[in-house]
Amino acid sequence: MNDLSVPVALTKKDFESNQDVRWCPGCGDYSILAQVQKLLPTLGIPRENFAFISGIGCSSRFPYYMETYGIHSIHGRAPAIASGLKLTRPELSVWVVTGDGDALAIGGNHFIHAMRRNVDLKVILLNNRIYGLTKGQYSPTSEFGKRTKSTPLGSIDRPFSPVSLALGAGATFVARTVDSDQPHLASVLARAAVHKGTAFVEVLQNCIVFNDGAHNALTEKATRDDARLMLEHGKPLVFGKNRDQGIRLAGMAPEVIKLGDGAVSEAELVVHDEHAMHSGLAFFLSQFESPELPVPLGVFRAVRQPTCDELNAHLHEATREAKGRGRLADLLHGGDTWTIV
Amino acid sequence: MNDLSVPVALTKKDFESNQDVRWCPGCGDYSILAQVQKLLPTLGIPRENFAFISGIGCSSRFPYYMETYGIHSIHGRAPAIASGLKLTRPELSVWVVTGDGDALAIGGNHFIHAMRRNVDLKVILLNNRIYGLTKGQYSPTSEFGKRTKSTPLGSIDRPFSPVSLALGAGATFVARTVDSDQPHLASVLARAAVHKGTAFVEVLQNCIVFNDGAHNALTEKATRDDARLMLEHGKPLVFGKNRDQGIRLAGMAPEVIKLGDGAVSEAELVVHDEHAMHSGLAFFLSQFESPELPVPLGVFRAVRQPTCDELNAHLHEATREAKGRGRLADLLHGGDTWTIV
Amino acid sequence: MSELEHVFVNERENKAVRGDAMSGTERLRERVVETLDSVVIRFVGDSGDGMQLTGSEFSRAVAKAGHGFATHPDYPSEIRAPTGTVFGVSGYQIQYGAGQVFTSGDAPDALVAMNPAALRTNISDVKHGGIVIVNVGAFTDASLVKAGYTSNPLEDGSLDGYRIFHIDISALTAAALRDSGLSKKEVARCKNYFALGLMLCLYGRSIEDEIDDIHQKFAKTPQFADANVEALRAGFAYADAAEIFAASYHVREAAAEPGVYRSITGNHAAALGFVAASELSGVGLFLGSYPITPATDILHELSALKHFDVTTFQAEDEIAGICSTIGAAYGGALALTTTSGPGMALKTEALGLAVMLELPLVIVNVQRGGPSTGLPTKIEQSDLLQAVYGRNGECPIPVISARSPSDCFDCALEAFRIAVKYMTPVILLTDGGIANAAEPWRIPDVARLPKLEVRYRTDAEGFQPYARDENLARAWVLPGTRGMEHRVGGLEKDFLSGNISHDPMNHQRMVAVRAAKVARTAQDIPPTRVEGPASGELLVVGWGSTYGTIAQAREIAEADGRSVAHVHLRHLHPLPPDLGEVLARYKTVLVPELNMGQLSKLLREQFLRDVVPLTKVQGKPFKVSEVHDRILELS
Amino acid sequence: MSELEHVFVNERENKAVRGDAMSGTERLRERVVETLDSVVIRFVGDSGDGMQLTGSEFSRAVAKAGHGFATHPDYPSEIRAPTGTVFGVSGYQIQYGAGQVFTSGDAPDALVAMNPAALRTNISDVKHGGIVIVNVGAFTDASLVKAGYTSNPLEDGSLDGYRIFHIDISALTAAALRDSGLSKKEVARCKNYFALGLMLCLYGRSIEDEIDDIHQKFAKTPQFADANVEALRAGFAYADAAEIFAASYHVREAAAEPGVYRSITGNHAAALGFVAASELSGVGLFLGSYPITPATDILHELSALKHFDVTTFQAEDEIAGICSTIGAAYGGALALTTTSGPGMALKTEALGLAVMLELPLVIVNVQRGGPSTGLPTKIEQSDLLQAVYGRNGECPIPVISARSPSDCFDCALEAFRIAVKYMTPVILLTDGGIANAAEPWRIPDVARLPKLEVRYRTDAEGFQPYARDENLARAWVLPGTRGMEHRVGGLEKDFLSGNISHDPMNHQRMVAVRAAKVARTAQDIPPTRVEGPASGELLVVGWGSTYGTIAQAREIAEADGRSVAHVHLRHLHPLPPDLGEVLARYKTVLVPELNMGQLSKLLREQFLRDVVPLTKVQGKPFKVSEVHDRILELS
Ligand SMILES: Cc1ncc(C[n+]2csc(CCOP(=O)(O)OP(=O)(O)O)c2C)c(N)n1
Ligand SMILES: Cc1ncc(C[n+]2csc(CCOP(=O)(O)OP(=O)(O)O)c2C)c(N)n1
Ligand code: SF4
Ligand code: SF4
Ligand SMILES: [Mg+2]
Ligand SMILES: [Mg+2]
Repeated sequence: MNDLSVPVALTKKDFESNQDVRWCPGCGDYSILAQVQKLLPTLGIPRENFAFISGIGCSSRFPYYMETYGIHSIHGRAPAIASGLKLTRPELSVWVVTGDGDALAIGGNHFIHAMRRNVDLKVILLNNRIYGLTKGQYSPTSEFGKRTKSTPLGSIDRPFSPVSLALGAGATFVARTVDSDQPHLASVLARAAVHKGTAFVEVLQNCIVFNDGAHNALTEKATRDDARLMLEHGKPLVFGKNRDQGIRLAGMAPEVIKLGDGAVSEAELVVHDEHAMHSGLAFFLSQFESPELPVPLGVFRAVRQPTCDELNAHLHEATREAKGRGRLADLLHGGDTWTIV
Repeated sequence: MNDLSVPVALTKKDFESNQDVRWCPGCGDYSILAQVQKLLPTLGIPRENFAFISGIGCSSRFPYYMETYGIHSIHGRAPAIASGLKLTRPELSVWVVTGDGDALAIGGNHFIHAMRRNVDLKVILLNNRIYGLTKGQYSPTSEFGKRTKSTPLGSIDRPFSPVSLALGAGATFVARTVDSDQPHLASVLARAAVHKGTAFVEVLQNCIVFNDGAHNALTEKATRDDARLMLEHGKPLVFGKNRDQGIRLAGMAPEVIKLGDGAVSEAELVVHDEHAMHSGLAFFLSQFESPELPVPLGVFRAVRQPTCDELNAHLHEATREAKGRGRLADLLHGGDTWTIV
Repeated sequence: MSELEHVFVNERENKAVRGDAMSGTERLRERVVETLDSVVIRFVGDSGDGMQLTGSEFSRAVAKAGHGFATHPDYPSEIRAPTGTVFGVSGYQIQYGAGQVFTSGDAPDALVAMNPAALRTNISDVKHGGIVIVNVGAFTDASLVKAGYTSNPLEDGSLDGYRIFHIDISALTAAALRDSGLSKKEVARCKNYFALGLMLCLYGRSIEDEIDDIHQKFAKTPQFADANVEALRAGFAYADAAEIFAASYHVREAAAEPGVYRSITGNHAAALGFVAASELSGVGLFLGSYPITPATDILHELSALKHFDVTTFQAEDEIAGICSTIGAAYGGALALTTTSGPGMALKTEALGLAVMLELPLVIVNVQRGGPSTGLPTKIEQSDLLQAVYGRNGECPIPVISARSPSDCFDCALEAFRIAVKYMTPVILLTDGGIANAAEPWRIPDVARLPKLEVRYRTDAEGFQPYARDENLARAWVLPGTRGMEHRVGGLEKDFLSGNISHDPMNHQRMVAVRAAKVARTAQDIPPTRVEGPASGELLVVGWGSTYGTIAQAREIAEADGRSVAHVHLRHLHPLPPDLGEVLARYKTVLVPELNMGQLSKLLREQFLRDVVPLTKVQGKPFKVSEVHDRILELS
Repeated sequence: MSELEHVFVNERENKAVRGDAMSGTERLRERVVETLDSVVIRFVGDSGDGMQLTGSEFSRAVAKAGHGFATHPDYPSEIRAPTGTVFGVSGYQIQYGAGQVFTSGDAPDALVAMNPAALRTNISDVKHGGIVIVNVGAFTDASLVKAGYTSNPLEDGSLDGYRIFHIDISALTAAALRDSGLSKKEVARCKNYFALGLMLCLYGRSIEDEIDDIHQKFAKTPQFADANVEALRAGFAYADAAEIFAASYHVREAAAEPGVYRSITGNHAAALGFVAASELSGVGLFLGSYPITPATDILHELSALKHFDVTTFQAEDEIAGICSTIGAAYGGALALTTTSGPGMALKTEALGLAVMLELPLVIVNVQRGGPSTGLPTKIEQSDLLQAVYGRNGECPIPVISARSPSDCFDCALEAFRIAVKYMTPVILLTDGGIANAAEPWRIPDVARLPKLEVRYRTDAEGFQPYARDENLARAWVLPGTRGMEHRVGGLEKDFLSGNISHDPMNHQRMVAVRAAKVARTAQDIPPTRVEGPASGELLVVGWGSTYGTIAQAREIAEADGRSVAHVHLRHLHPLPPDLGEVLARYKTVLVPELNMGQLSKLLREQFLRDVVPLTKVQGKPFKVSEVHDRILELS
């Protein structure tokens, strides 16, 4: 047996389980797995203190590939399971890996309530805008009009913006990134990892089989600089190949303006503020949709608020301080009693 | 038998069923019922074309008191049932009456998906910030720290803003009103009634038994003018007893400023726009919470977008035009066939 | 003049002396005292009349005198129905007597009716010749109409056959409190204490204890304390002095087992049992639950116990309730979820997951009237087959049930014992009857409670997540334990490693071993206890809250010389190993259930043995007479 | 030299002539043609190898020749497992023959294995002495390792006992397409057509039809069409010319009933059945569903039919799936929801509501391996007790099941017939086996289909929402009908008005009438059809997809002179009224099920009759031999 008392420096390999990875070759999930496996050893947390909880879907196979504790649970319920685990064991680092169907179709309720409660969970949503595992039905993030197996004539549902929904539910940390931009993905995951509270990351992920190229505009060299807006805290909203476009407010609506030529100055642009307590700005950004507006990537919001698990622990402490540690015999004898001799 | 071919001018009485109303005396639900019963006869819709669908809760008893078609269904599922009904019978006027527990706890998922899909439903949420029917547990809209039967030591959950959640889910019509302000209630309900698409109205409602006075600041003469912000389309955000305060943008955050004295002009204030396609403004407003900011009442957002039922009907028509009305025999003989003689 | 008419006259005459009676202190020592073995009293009134309080205070008083008792509260599903309506009537029935009292009684010996609606909806239950005390002050024309009376029952002779006492409790209370300084409305609220005082006197109990209690209860509002005490005294004094009462009653006392007692409801007992499980095992309790009648009180009780190692999580729905519980179980907690029928339906998918994960979990279903929303505040036992069979796939789960309010304590411990020992979810069935009904409970000595041993595996050597011990249980490993990182999930898994396996024979083996494990829990079931003869004519087999009724019916029949035995099952799945053999010893097997015959189905299927079902789905418990009648027919 | 060794030698020698064989046009007319009654062929390869296509195209070819057939596709739950792994193997088995073919066959007479993983996972199923055609081009060292082979099975003698044919399909296809201009990868994708051509030749079928079909299928990409045709031809020519094949095979044809046929899977047939119900009744079909394997194809099929009166609603979850369906039923649609096990679990609360509302609704559960997520792509019949009992409260629902792919069409109609006639939800059970398996289906004449009469009540006179007709069904009233505005709900309701009622006797009456209504559906069940002797030694009782297996096993046993009969149940709840009497006519009752004995439990309970269960939970159908063996033991 190993001597378990000595802490070991961990590497990516330590987080790779012995299970064959069973995603389709070329699936965007691989790179996300790799980034997470790279990130964890850097967090200073013993490996045994990680738990990965997922639902059902291609994305939800994630825990099997992580050499950590984990549950591949049932469809949509991972946030609820993770909440119970985290409340029971606040010292664990609990991650939820989910898909657009798992989190936003069947799991929508648990998703919004996790955001609301601010349980200290890291929620990574692999958004391929399709149901992968069931072989290609449209999902709540599929584009309007999309033709899929279950909408051969085009879908008539308007998609959710997962970021908007999370903000509407009161999320304290919300970010978006893409599978193929590894450095960005890594940095956003790292930010989520250190956030105290529910940290929600939407990863735009390519399903090569059923929805190939769904995020191409954002990932292809030719188009991406005009199609995406890289959020930086404290910086004005500037984008474009030559960083020559910006976002200005017209009333409360966004307006794309050309920069340079001295016509408009950067000072007129909206400045990003991750830490704004009022989530109006974050939501404003979350409504940007291509092609009219560039799609923001990065951290929309990151504010520190007491987490559900902290508050729960605090409530226990405070009550014990006030009442003393409960004693079973006293409890059983509580209320009115009488004695028969 | 009556001659049913002649349309009759309807009155409030026509919408009162013969069932005893079984809410607690003094419950805020009464006034909402009365306003709805007053409104319906003015809409020019035959009585038999109304259907009221509810879940479970005090609020969900609503359909029993309406002399219309209706279902008192199961907890949280009314939006799903109503969606199925409306898609089947687009000519009906379908209303959902729900509570903060029914819509936002167990029914959260159906709620957000109804908003997303924009089915032509009127969704009236009677928000008393408590579970009434089960006798007083905290709900997803109960204040942080609230002591209830299930949180005797104070709740540690942060509440939803139903308006924010609806907007986050993509609602096209969102409004808020209070049970005790009958004219305002009436006008907001009337607006919802004529909106095509999912119309969501949060009615702040007093539960006299388990959460009495929860909305007092907004309803009591002494405090209400400073505590609430009456939204008017195209008008600047002004409030206060003497209409001497306004809301200005500081970055993207709201700032309360004193008006008058010529110091600040109304021109600097944020102007309300119900019809803004970008829902940033509406969301910004939905985040206002007392006591820091006045609570907005009125219509946050009202934009016309194709409804799910319209699109569904359109899809059917278009397909029939393209392919001709389907014939069963053809369908059965579709695909590869062979004949044995 | 018949005896009844005599009473009427007395009463009418008595109206004149009301005012006096109030101040009367001299006791009618010459009044007859009837001695009874037991008595059934029902308090009924408007929801706002405080009848639940009156009833439970009365219970407390008789309990402290050493009586056995059983209660049945019956309140409307409306929160606060409009006053005076029949659907707003709230009732509380108690039976107390010498020695063990099994049920709250078939029919009241005495009814206290605070208004016309209460009288109308309850009078037909009262025993022929029973006492009916009516608050005539509430019998206004308007309230009679509201109650649906077309003529005044106090005057139209429709109450002939009962011993009616007309007492203007409203006015008498008002008179007593005329100097209290309270508003009219506040005064009106005190009339339940008047009624309580009256009944305590009539049934030979003192009011000193109750006065102390009032002072405690209303410590923060002394003016209400004083008023209620005043009302209580006035009621007592009235009964003591009034000539209308020809007799007062003494119910025999019988020495119960020595010990410290308290009155307890099923939900409360369950909550205490779960805390006990936590304290005895040294493992934190986690409750993930969504409120639902009649289960919510367990959540209420536990949420106040944050000075214990008890975490409560009010989830967004029942699915999140059980799922958070699964997460907690994975984390090493004693994990619990509580619900009732419709909520149970929602939990079934997650129950399947719990079976696959083989984690310990307790699911309490406080059954109510079904199907669907059904009769939410009423008693029924119709979720048994759902508990045993209601999941997709071959998905066995042990099912146990509690027979009485205090038995909920023992069953809570038993449920966790099975769950932890066999690493399995366990379903505990109670019902709306015992959940809210109270009975005296001898508080157990903590030191004598059964130990609950929880062992987490910490040795990583040779660890296989699904390797099993001699009970076929896999090991419980806490996340955070170094060297045993592993994944579990809802897909079929390898027999040892727990990794996903689609292997055909492995699936067959896993289905078999899950079934064998649940079957093996039967090894701990003690030999079936038979009350009555060990063989003979008739065996009555029951489960759950019908225990008291069947036991009493059997005792009566046996006293009449009938050969009838009774087996009451705690373990419903698997059934006790010796049950088939027990059944075989009787000619006829009668199975009373508050459903359409669900246990009957299980017995027929398992033992290929015909049984006689006795079923009832009326939102009410069996009457002793209903079971007794059937026993007589069959024995 | 043994016969097998002879084959090996032939094969090894043959390697040299590969290049030539490609161009060979002269036929080996002297080859032996063996004539068979039926044959079982299995195609196996990597998920990306197109084996499902190869298999279904082969089926089509034999179907058109008038053969009866049955198929069994078996694919991994992974979408696209890494190439070459054992868990990425996809297979398709067909049995075809003269006359009706009941099952896809126990063991293949011939296996086509496209890579080592496919060979490894399938070889043990092949009949002793069976044909095994191996694509040796895929047997690289790396792929052998990936498949978990430690030595090359083609060389280590482990395949002795089979007739092995080494053919480098990869290389032969590449050679054939060397001028196609396609990339290597694209060329590789054509090798399934090579295999198809080869097998068509070997089994005496022409390829003309297939060529037409390829041109149609790939109309948009003519270069692929050409390449596939080329590969097909090459495969055919190879088989035609190669000396390795000592024989080719002729499977006897038998005239089936005259008519127009198509090949159909269970999911497809169900979808057509539901559309037929809609067209026959003139009422729109509404499907509210959430995707889940293996039920999703019904949604896929129906969502393309917007030119019919068919609305599909992909709901946010299964609960919304059934709830939208309830709304649609209330609105007057033929309302349908489709799912599989875990989704069924989620629907149970809403099913209770549907029972209370007494609205017509059809719920399809395409069963899969359980419990929990279980084995999602595998066959099982373990949701029967859930269907019958799995709800809170007394909540009866008729349950029927389909016995074969094409029977799903008839059952779809039958389900709606019951639903509409009795105003009740109806559960239709199929399973992952028949859902995806194909068989020939004689397309029914629309004019001869049973009428489905839907009557909405329009007469307001004397209307009572819960008044019942002679079948105990209440009236179906469309919202929008003047004068009958009314409310329904999940609380117990008054026997006539449907208003909320807490009345005890009313509840008893409503529970009874709901049960009586479901029981009454049995009045339409035709007399139980017995295949085989009307009484005697052994009766086999089955339900669902085991039909073909049991029927064939029985026929074989009967041909051997055994006294054995077969009853296959469509109606599972209630059971046929005459079933008890039928069971009584046989000494032994055998009940084969793909679960742990669920129908056995129902029969034991209902008829107090011992039965012999034959159970299997391996994610696979019974083999005919498994049932046959048991029949022999018992008859
Ligand atoms: C209760 C239940 N309903 C439905 C399913 C079928 N199902 C499995 S995964 C899935 C959707 C997955 O979509 P997503 O979450 O986007 O994951 P992806 O495969 O795209 O990564 C569905 C519908 C299920 N397993 N369980
Ligand atoms: C499946 C299910 N779970 C729980 C309940 C119990 N229940 C009924 S109403 C309710 C909450 C109602 O709260 P809300 O929607 O706010 O309505 P209110 O009574 O406050 O108007 C709950 C938890 C139920 N009936 N069904
Ligand atoms: S189906 Fe799509 S999401 Fe799933 S593994 Fe394949 S590529 Fe990835
Ligand atoms: S409990 Fe509250 S919400 Fe319910 S009826 Fe009474 S006052 Fe209204
Ligand atoms: Mg997806
Ligand atoms: Mg509420």
